[in-house]
Amino acid sequence: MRVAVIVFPGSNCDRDTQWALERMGLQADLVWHTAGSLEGYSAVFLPGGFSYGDYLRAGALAKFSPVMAEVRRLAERGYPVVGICNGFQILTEAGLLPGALLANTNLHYTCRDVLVRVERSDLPFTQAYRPGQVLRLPMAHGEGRYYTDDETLHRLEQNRQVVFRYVEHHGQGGNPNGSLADIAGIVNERGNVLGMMPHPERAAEEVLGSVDGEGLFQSLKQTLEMVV
Amino acid sequence: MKFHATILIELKAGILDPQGRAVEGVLRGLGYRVEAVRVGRVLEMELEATGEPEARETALSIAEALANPVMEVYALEALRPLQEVL
Amino acid sequence: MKFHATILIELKAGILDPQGRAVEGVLRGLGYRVEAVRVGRVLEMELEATGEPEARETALSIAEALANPVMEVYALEALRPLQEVL
Amino acid sequence: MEDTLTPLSEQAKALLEETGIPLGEYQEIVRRMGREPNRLELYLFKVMWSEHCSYKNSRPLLRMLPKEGPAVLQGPGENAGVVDIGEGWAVAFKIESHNHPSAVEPVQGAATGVGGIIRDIMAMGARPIALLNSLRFGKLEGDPGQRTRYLVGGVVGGIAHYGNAIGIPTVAGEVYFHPDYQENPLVNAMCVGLLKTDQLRKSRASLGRAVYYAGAKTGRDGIGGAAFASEELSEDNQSKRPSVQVGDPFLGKLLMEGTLEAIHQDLVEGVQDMGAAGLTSSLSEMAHKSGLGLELDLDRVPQREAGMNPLELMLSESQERMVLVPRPGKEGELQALFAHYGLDCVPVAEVIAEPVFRIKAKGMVVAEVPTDALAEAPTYTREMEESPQVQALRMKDLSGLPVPGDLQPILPQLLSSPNLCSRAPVFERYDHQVGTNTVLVPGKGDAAILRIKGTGRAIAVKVDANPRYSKLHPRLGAMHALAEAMRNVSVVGGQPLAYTDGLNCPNPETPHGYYELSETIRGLAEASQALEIPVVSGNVSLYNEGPSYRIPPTPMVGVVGILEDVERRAETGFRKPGEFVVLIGEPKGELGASEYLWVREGLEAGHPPRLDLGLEAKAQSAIRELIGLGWVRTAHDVAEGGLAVALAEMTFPYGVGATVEIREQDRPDALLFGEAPSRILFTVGQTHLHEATRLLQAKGLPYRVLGQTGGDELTILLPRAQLKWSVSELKQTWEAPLREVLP
Ligand SMILES: Nc1ncnc2c1ncn2[C@@H]1O[C@H](COP(=O)(O)OP(=O)(O)O)[C@@H](O)[C@H]1O
Ligand SMILES: [Mg+2]
Repeated sequence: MRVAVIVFPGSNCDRDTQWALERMGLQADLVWHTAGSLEGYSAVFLPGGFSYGDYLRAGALAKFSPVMAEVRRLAERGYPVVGICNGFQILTEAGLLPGALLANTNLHYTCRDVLVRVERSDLPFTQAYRPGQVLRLPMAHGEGRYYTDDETLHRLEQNRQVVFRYVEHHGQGGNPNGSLADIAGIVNERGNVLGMMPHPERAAEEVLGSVDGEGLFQSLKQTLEMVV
Repeated sequence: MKFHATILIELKAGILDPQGRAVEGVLRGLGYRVEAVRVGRVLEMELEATGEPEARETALSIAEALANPVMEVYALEALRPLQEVL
Repeated sequence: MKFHATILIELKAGILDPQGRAVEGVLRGLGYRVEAVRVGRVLEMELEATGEPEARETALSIAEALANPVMEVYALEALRPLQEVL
Repeated sequence: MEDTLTPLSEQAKALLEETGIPLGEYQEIVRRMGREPNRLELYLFKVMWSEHCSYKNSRPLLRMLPKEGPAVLQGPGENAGVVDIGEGWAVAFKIESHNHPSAVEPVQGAATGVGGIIRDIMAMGARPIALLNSLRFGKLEGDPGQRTRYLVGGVVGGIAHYGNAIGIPTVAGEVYFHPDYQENPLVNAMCVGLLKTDQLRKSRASLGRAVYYAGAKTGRDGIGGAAFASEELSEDNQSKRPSVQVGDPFLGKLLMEGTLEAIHQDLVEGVQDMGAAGLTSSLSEMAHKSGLGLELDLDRVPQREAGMNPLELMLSESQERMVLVPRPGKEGELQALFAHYGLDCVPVAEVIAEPVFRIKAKGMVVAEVPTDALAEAPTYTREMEESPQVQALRMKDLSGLPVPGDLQPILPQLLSSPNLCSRAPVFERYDHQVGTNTVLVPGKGDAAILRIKGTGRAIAVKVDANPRYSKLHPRLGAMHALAEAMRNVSVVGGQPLAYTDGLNCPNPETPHGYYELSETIRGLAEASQALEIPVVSGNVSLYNEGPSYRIPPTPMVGVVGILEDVERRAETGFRKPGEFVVLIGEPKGELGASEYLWVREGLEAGHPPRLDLGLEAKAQSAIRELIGLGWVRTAHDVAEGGLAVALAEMTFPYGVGATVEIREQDRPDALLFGEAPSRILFTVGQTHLHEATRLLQAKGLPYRVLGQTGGDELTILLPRAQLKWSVSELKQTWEAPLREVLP
């Protein structure tokens, strides 16, 4: 089972994501954004970072990368596709996920821990979590304010497409960026394309202070093992 | 033939523009009587085209490619032929 | 009397524009024949003034206040009286 | 001044006017060249003989610093120092100043400062894994506060803009507010890189090699920056200000990946960044270090703007450029690699036997200078004298200082002072975790800890300097800076290996300025000897002075240490109740030069705390041992604000309080808020308390078991007072001030 970690010019969490996947025993390859084919890969990660410097708008220029056609193809065929932070921004810019990510209401890049509640534990990326489990994950972004129109939001809620929501817990946490309906992560209708702003790969090792993110990689592993 | 195009990309009305708010706050602090301040992007570029119609078409398709329909609108603010200084 | 002002703030010529450079690269990759792409800010606002001259003066002094003199230049792109929809 | 020996040609007189080169240096140039230089050649000398590139005032003094040590693989002289950290790994690190550019344009000034130091680390063959910064600003209060806030926002924003985007975590730093920096803020950036010892590269090229230019095109950016960096930022040379250099972290990231890949694939034998004085210093220094010459063809230099003349091309400080020397036969692969990243990579020069730096344009030789003439600027040792005002301030008798009746409100007051309050609003704007190596994030420990993937090891890093101590006693201040930076590394469990120093000082051409510079370096040298730590890199930023202002000597010391077992480490916060709180050292501090004196009395005076380097070394080795034995998981040094502030800081991370008793009979403000070095607070559980104290006795270290952790209050019992604060209230007071500056 090989997982592709797409490297856009300016991606900078590509190695971190690869490291987290490999610690799970998954083979993860870094794939340059000009790749014409993702044949042989059973899942795709769009890592965090600043693709094209996040110039113009986070993810705005990366959506034109050649590899995106392949990412779209795999998504349509039901393969797991995960976008973390900048990856989430790219997925929305490319129309693989609804909505958009706007500048944080505090108007600047913010790097700290946030608390998110797992709203769906029945997905290929979340089955290792308990329903309603609250995770402590690092956030690190300047454009993470999820926005979409009312109908789409209504649909998202109806289909239970909100996977992670910012929550307050014992006076800690809360919505860090003005995100609509406290949305931290969503999935497409089919349930195979996930986008999230917080960084699970930064919380997947005891030595880094939290293992709350490990569940995502565990879940993916279980999923991939099942399909094989 | 060369043309100079000016493209504006701005947030849709009704979408919160914290940057606009911040600027408005600063300006009011300085005593200006302003409201509804919005901050967007302007792109200036030179493009090659056979003539005005093609240039307009190109500029508009560039604007469309760069703007995000979910929350942005775009406009071709200006388009003028470029007389190169030789 | 209310006016609507559109202000452009752009980098001085000769000052490196990383955004413009990146956008240009991508557009060319998409087959557009563009050059000298520059990205700046556009500000839209409504302001109160006794008349056109005062409005213009206010808008220009706002532009001056917001632009960074070390690297940016500004221009009052448009100014028009506002007929409020009541 | 008229010179009688060699009458100057009219043209030469005009050029001296224009370049501002002193007559004496001009005559030396003529002597070395055997003829009068042309305009371009004279400008090459101007930038290469500037303080920034030549160290003409500091080099003789820097010789005092010890540079050898068992771990040192590369000392001063290259783009960065390199030390061995075991298991085949090494770290490269260096600090660099960007003070003047940041004063002119805070965002881009700070951003390009970060970009510049990153390329110095890359040039050694290392992958940058951590950034640190040391910032100095003026007053936050009152009208001056306006500009200070603007500068803080811009500088912090610029560091975040570059570091976050290029994907190198900013893991530690320091911010200090002091009126003397009002007109002249300091922005120093430090970078640490990781390399396999066999990937170490230097700025070298062998005979006949083609020299390649890689990265961004050359524009008219920051023309004259290096020379500018070494000039007083006074009104009359506003005109001399260079056109602002803009950093492009996106291109910087691609250039970094390309360069590191070229090194890992062994495509290049030599690497050099293009920093200050761009093509001029990078190429001429590389030729000089190689003991050879170099012929540069300007027509081949990638250019961003049309019609740039040779002078502009040679002085341009466009960012994101590197010099690479391919191994023979690898040229094609190298160019293909950079093409993959969409970057220019073209041959611009050739290494020649004749030891000259020859520049051609349009097929003609436009400049030709002996490389050693350029590289070896004349050095100066100058008159020195301590400023009588400083002397008077230091001598000031503080014995008459009133003893405050009510001590209760003083702790919150100190905790909300700009220099002691929480730095979270600053470091929350930096990505401090990208790379997934940051074990101890900012705010968690006195130093940052980064694990080395694939090993059980980690490094600890911190940069420090106390301008108050240095202002009142330059030599002692420098000793404190090194001691404290090392102490911060030791209290997280790190064994200090080596340091880098950023010397920010006023004009060395004045007796006071030269005194402060030489005393600062003398202090560093003394402390380095006693604490047995070598310097491996650094930077000098002089002339931080103008008609109406002058900074205190500010030696920013960046220390790198090693933890052989990342699991044996300590952090600042009390982690659980029921642990014993132990102080290494005595609960006695001095009020001279203290933050307490400044906050309470608005006084900056008195003698800074005495420093016993022998005691310092013992205290540090003791805490490292206790952590290494696994007995201690919480440790914190007692610095500005004294014992009470240090204790409060330990309650904040986990909200765990403590009750301690101080039995000493001394003025209570000195006990609680007085400052003294070599003091470390730690906690230990019942099981190891006795062993721990026995270890301290065995080392002959003074210590006190002060009390125990627990509850949600901080309680301090004094002979004649009982003080109690709610931890959460103290924490709010402590978090508020900078949050308001950086919302
Ligand atoms: N204060 C100092 N202490 C020790 N070494 C120094 C100091 N200042 C400069 N150096 C060393 O001198 C060399 C040249 O310094 P510098 O010109 O700043 O390097 P670069 O041009 O790569 O920035 C470097 O190796 C640097 O580490
Ligand atoms: Mg260098």
